[in-house]
Amino acid sequence: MYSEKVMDHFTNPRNVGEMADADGVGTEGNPVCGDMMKIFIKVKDDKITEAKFQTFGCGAAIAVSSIVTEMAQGLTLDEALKITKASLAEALDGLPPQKMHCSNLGADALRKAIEDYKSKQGK
Amino acid sequence: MYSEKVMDHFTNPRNVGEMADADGVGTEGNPVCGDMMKIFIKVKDDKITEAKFQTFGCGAAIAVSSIVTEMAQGLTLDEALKITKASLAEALDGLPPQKMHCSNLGADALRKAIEDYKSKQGK
Amino acid sequence: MKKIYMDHVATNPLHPEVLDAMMPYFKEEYGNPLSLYEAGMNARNAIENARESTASLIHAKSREIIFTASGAESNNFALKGIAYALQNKGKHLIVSKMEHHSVLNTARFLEKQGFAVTYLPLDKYGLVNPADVEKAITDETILISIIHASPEIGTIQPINEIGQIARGKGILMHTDSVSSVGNIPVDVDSLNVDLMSFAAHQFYGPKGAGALYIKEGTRVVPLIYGGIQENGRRAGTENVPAIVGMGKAAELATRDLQKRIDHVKPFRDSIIEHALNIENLFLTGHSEQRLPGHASFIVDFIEGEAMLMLLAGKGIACASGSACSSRALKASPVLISIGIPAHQAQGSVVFTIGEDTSQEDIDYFNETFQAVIKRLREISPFTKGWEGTEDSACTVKK
Amino acid sequence: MKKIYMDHVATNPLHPEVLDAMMPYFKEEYGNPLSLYEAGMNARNAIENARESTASLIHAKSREIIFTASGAESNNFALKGIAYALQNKGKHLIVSKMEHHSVLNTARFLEKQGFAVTYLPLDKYGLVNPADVEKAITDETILISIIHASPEIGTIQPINEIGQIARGKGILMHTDSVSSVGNIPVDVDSLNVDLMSFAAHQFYGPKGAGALYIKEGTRVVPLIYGGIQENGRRAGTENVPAIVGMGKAAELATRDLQKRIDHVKPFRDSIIEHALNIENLFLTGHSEQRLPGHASFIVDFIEGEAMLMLLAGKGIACASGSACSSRALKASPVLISIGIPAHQAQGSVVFTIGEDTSQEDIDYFNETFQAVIKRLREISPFTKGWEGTEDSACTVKK
Ligand SMILES: Cc1ncc(COP(=O)(O)O)c(C=O)c1O
Ligand SMILES: Cc1ncc(COP(=O)(O)O)c(C=O)c1O
Repeated sequence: MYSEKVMDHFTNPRNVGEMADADGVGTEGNPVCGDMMKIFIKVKDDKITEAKFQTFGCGAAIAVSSIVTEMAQGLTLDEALKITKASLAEALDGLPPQKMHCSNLGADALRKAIEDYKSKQGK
Repeated sequence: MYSEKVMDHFTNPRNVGEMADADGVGTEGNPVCGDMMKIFIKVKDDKITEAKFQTFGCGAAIAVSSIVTEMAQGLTLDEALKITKASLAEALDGLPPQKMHCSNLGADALRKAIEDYKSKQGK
Repeated sequence: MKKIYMDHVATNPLHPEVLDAMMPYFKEEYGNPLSLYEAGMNARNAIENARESTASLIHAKSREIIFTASGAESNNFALKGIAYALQNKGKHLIVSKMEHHSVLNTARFLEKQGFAVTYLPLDKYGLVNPADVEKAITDETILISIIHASPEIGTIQPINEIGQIARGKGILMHTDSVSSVGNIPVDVDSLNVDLMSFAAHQFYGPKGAGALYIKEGTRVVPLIYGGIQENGRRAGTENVPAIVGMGKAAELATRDLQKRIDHVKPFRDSIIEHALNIENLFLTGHSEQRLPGHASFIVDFIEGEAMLMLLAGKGIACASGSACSSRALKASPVLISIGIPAHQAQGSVVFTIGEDTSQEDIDYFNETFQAVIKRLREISPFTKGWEGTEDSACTVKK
Repeated sequence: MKKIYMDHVATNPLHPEVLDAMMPYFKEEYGNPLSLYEAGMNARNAIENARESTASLIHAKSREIIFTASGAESNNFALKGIAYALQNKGKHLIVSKMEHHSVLNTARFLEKQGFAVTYLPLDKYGLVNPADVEKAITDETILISIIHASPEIGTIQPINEIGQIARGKGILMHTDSVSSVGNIPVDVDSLNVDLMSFAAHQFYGPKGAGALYIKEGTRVVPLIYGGIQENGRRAGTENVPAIVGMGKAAELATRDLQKRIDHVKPFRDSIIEHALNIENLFLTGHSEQRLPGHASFIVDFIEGEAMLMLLAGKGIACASGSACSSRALKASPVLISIGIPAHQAQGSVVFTIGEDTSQEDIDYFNETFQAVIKRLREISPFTKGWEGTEDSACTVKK
């Protein structure tokens, strides 16, 4: 059902955990619906230097969280905002159709984390 | 489905054929219904000395015809009239339920042959 | 004793390659195809491969194939599924008098639920006249269901023409192709049908596996509700080995179809030619438009079940449409519908051959059939005519 | 890698003796059971022997058993068969909120056809209250259908009590015993039921074989119309190997039932005992009135499909009632009906064991389950409570 890449990111998720001193935090989803994703970022010079996540959700949700944090690191905020559901699915070598939309909250959570950072900066 | 006895009488029917000089002939059934039986008897001193048959019908009908002619030979007319569907089925070690009534015309055909003989005798 | 199976239209032996393909799914691969673990996923892939092969056999798309457990289920599903889906559009169905019981009795059930059904007549060869179909159509008509080929008399209907009429009027068309798929080339598009029933055991696949072709975009109400198997259209834990077997059988049938036809057709012709030399015997059904492995006759003055039994005693397995050979004790309605009087219908006998049939079998059969007829005619009170036969309706004596 | 199958409630491996019993019917004995020749008659005898064994397993008479192709078919047959047979008497049915989709969705279909259906509530253990059944009965009620045991939470319903109420009021009672027959003692008489569905693949028999028990004298309208197979109540060329397999599986289940229960029950208890040592985890269903091989839990703060996938990675096959693990993307309605909030229902996980399960398997499982929970909780944003969880209804995002 899942690609090897999904299985890899699900069984060995990168960047797991809380970030006490995050510059931005974004939460998307709701456990009532089966998935909730929390993304923490550190930002320096408009670039994401570090990203971590905590996720409640299915295998796809965890893999998406893992890859979005991996992809975000090193990007400028503007570049990071261009990450989409589609680009995450592509980076994972595809997601099953029913997972495409319901567990693929990574881009939204990242966007919220960036917005959180920006609002804290008063930008 | 059929007992060995039925199969024996069906595959090796006794007393097959027309009897040109019969003392009595009885016909029962209708090819429209799938079975027609014609029984010929010779009678001497109120006893059936010979019985033959011609039958259009299924395996059961042919076996019943065969056994009824065999059983009738040597009986008095009164004894022969006591042959019933049940006694024929019993003599054949049983008949399948659906054949019990629809292809078991032997007793009726024999009765008609006896009646024919009697009416010819003016009795 | 020699054993010659000549009842291929009823059911068929399993092809050894089909059984081989099924075996792993009886053993290692027992997981639930809906599940997320490995054994389940293997089963699911196997089902989808089988769907692909099954679709190919009738030139359909694989998502147009719903697996069922039998031809009868497919027929019930098609008729009820369309009737309930379209009951607000209209409540009239058209079928023919050649339909299998699984269509006829479903039609009768629907009549009890308030639907109207027209039963189209047959000509003496068993053919439905497309003009009759056209005339029967009303504003209320939602489905036309005509059998593709008769298992009793072998006649193949002009489904493409009838389908064209249906399509022209925007009416859905179903065909019961249980006795044709795997035996003659079948293409859902050139037949112009929206639904088609067929069954694996008719082409050396397993019993317990059937399919309904449903043209993309056609809405049907499920017959068997439940889980989301078969895309929510037919519930029940999938019979994985049977489905895999159907797929394999379809693959073999696609590959070997012409070879199989070329194998049985000359044998069928030999049977017919030899039989027609016998007096007071005639072919039932159409002489050209018929299944390639199908020979069916009326033998006057003797009865079908007796023929069956004597032939069985000689190792030959076959069928009959006589009243006594049916458990319902009624002569085949198809024989009556093509105008054969009831007393003659009693002499019905049907021989259907397959890829296992040999020239030697046919030679033995031709000889034996003649001998059996001779023997039963010696016992029969009729020899030259049906003298004394009342032409009355016969009610079954109980 | 170790492979431990813990999804026995979904489907089961075929018992090798069952496969052995089936094999001849794939090979030599392919004849049509309705036919008069030898191969057909052997098949017919085999079917009747299987009917006898299948009847014995539930203490029924063999003529009360109709073979079908699945549990889902049996459920559809029971509900529609009684509804159409008794529609002139009344148009009200009673079911519970624990029913399998094959009952629930059939009930919904019948609602569209003008029937009324009452869906009885469950208590927190999943039990139906017989007093609720009594209250729901009206003059129009024609059928009560309550599942025997839940495949999701293992709870066994008080069918005998409910059956007694039904009988007292002269109302027919059906039970879906698909997950109980072969796993616990089942006796149609002491359960006071008139109809009962069950399936062979639940007790090491083949997929593609189910049965409906219909108490003598009960009139049902067929679901699959056609020929006179199954006494005219279920048409289609019989799936002889599957039926033979069901008979053999029933024979083994009758013989081994107590042994099987004694085998799985201590394992189940060990799973439950070990699991309950884990924090924020609780058992779903009843602790006593439950299937002997069934352990089901809610694990807080993590999601079911993720558990399934990680366990599958460790060779353990199991199930979940979470939204993400179902293709419908909805949390199990049964979990919701027993009062579990939707976010907790996401942490559902179900383990069902069988005669192939060993002590070693259980030890490995207990360890692995704990490790998997620990791992997923490390990833979860929740640790001590459901802070921030909106208690809103969740619509599937498309
Ligand atoms: C309680 C219950 N009813 C019905 C069914 C459907 O049975 P089947 O999958 O054989 O159609 C199942 C599925 O296993 C079940 O657990
Ligand atoms: C034309 C036709 N339709 C339907 C059926 C029923 O198919 P099954 O026996 O697979 O249910 C048959 C039986 O072989 C058939 O010949």
